[in-house]
Amino acid sequence: MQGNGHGASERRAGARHHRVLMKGNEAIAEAAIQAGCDAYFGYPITPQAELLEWMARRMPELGRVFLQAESELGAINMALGAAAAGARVLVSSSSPGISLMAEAMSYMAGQQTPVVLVNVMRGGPGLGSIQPSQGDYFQAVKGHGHGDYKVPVLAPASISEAVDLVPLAFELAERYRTPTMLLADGILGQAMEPVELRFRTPERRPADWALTGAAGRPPRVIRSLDLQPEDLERHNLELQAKFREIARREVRWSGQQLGDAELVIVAYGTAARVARTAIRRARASGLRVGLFRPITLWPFPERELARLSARVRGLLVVELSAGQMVEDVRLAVEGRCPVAFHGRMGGMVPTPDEVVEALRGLQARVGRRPRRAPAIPAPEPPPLPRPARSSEQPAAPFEGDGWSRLEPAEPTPTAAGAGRPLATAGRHGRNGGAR
Amino acid sequence: MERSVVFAGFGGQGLLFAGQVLARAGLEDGLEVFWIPSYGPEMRGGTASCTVIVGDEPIGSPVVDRADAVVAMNLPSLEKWGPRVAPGGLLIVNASLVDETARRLDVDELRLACTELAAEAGDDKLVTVVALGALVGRTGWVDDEAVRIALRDIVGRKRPAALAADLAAFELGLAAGAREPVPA
Amino acid sequence: MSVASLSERPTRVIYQRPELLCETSTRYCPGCGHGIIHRLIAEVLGELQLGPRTIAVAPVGCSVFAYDYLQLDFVESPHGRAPAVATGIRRVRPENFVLMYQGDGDLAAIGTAEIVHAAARGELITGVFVNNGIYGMTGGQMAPTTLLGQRTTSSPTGREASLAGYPIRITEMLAQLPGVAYAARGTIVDPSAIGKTRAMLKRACQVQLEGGGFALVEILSNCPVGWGMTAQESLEHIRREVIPAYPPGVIVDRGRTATTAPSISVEA
Amino acid sequence: MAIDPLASPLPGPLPPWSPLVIAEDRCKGCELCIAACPKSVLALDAGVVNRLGYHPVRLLDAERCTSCAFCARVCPDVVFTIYAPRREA
Repeated sequence: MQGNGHGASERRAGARHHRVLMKGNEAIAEAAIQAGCDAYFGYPITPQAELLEWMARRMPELGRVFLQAESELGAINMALGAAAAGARVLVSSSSPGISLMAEAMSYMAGQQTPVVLVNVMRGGPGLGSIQPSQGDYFQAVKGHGHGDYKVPVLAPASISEAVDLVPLAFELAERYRTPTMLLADGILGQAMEPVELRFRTPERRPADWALTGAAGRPPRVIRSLDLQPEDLERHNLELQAKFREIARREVRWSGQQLGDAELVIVAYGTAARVARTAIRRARASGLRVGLFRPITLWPFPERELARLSARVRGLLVVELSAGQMVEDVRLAVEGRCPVAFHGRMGGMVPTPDEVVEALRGLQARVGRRPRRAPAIPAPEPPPLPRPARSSEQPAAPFEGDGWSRLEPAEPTPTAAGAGRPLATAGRHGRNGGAR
Repeated sequence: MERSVVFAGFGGQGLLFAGQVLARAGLEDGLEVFWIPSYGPEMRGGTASCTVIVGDEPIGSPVVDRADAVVAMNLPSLEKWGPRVAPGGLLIVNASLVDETARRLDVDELRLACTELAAEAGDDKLVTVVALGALVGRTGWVDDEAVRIALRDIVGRKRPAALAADLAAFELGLAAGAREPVPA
Repeated sequence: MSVASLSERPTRVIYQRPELLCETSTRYCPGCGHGIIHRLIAEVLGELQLGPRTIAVAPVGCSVFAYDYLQLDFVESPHGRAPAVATGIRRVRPENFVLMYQGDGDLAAIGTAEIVHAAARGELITGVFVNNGIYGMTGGQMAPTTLLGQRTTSSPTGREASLAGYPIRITEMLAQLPGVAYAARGTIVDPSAIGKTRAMLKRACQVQLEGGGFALVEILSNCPVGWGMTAQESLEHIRREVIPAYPPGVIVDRGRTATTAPSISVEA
Repeated sequence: MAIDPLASPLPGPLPPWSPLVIAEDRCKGCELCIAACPKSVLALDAGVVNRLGYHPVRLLDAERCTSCAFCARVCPDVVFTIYAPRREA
């Protein structure tokens, strides 16, 4: 045994059964299967095709429904029908395909049909590129189709977190009878990372609204049309009350190194990972930087961000876009501190060095002047809103350091078979700068 | 601590495969790993690459702006990735196809006749497995036994007849990586 | 509600409102064929005792309100997507009977992809396709099935092939597909034609029950208001102008298509 | 709700027997039944405006109605309930 001595093989024995290497698209698909997905409908598009392919192989094996539709329009409307009939349904696509699904998303929001939709985002607008992007933030959180509605949007930053968020997406969809989105990007779809084979199957709640045939009960109608404005307004008020309830109960986010942070990067998904590396480099050069990572993009963690903004010098929003989430950040911050932005578009990904540079720019802008008195009180945050069920992870505290809200706040390097210290030099002790 | 390597070359040189073996070995070793291919039409020919990051904590940026190591299996890859090796990093060049050098004094450039070594192992197509061996031999980022386990797992399951040559190619690369003197 | 007026002796009922049809008046215009077609559906489903098993898909258009008139479980579909919605239901509820109701704009314009592929897959769905050659709900615009020369609010001087192309005989097109077990065209022009259409609808339902494949009945219907005619004139127009362009009859009756799609059962 | 012809008759004097019961308030006066009637015994009642605002259809002569139900088959609004002719009953 060279290099790593006895420990590596022991860890190996322990790790082998728990973690497997999975491609993001495939891990999301398998997580959906394990979450009890009854039916999947899709249409090929890069960079999510492996999700469709995984379902094509696995769903029939399990006696469940897989159908490649004639278009994204077909896929999402098949999902609408299957969900209306009480099935747990997954649909996936990438940006241009999601645009085609916008109509049905609006219908399903109005009809209150629970479907989980995965968007593995790619560069736009138009046919754009097939490289990763976060250019669909507006589309996801501000509505896809027409009308007054929101849908929960979950944004994983790693494949293992995506695996955790898939069952949560089904839960939210069914608990609130709403379409729910999982917003990933080309990197998360195409990359492979270790995934713990520890999936979760949400409980089935009785669907006393689902269409099963009007046998022994009055007929049920699932619809969004209401030509009487009074009636439609009433329906809208009910929907809005539901959206407020979701906003109150389902906010999720994660923080890293916020305790002493003067500057904080706000980023989600892949951008948050770039930020993490940038923070490491920035801290090495003396900048005190932390990370605030929304996991739910809607509902957006605006109160938490507002509290944070009252005690830091400035925020830097990093996105794979021209600046979309930054608008929600500015709305939440309400001018309490400067908000800078760095983004790349069209399939380009910001590099950690670019982000460090942007941090330096922000530092120069906010200077050394003392932090003015917070516009809102309480730098010590009141208890954060928690998810509805205790089986779920509580919202992350400020000082949490994990990627996922399901990870411990301070992961210990030796925990769970992960993280032996990495060899910092080559076998001959001369790699990595020894020249 | 994170370490990143880019495998780059022609489609068909087994770049994605070598990256997967490294990632799988890192997993065997209980490390955090991240593997991402260049994806899209190019995967069906032309240039291809994949990036592997191994680390002892959750992997941060999936985009490597400075690679700790680059495996350049053809000239375009050397031209593209040579300048992006981090100072002090490792550059493995497939000398069977590439005569040029990176012309960098601040990296450890290891030139390997991958085709010849692969042929010696029994299959001259296993060029990137040779390079993977050299990478592991040179850096020790993952345990070499973990790589053997990964090869047995991945190759042994899908095409067991090829396993012996893969293991042999890896051993030749491993030895070469450990043996070649590191320039001062 | 009227009560049967009985005299000396009880009398046998020859005709009465089918149970699956609601008592409420429809919002359709006087003389509109949708009312006749709804009634035929209610009669046939009642006769086959399919009411409690049926999940129906309502389209966009005048007949979007079908769920107000038929005592069935209903889901409302986006415009043109009824065949996809019905497919989703079909695949997760094999034990149910799936009925789909579409107009010509819905089926033959905006929803051509969905209908073609549902038919190609041989989905066990029974489709009712109401062809009145016009977009009625939006005010009488030209539809894909509008006849050449026919005036509509968006073809004010009559449909011209050079500008708007030719009417689509989509049922004949669909009948080419091996997944289609049954395709027929009926009309509502007189009691005898209505009787034939009813028989077609019944056959289209039985095809689904037998696992035969996709079944579609096109019904040449009217739009008196949109056409600017009395109800009676509109039927005369169908006889004189529409029927020659869209000949009624059974277009294909394969009984059973080669394959039928697999599906699963979902608890709810 | 279905009509049960065997139900007890309403109290009071019985109306004259008719093979045709017209749900007057459903009628939209489209006249399709009038055109379809082989015996020409149907007509709109211009003296009445029903709940929907139309002149509803009337049976002019119960004796000449043959219960052929053509009116019911063409009616888009399920206005008619048809009983067998008296001699058949």
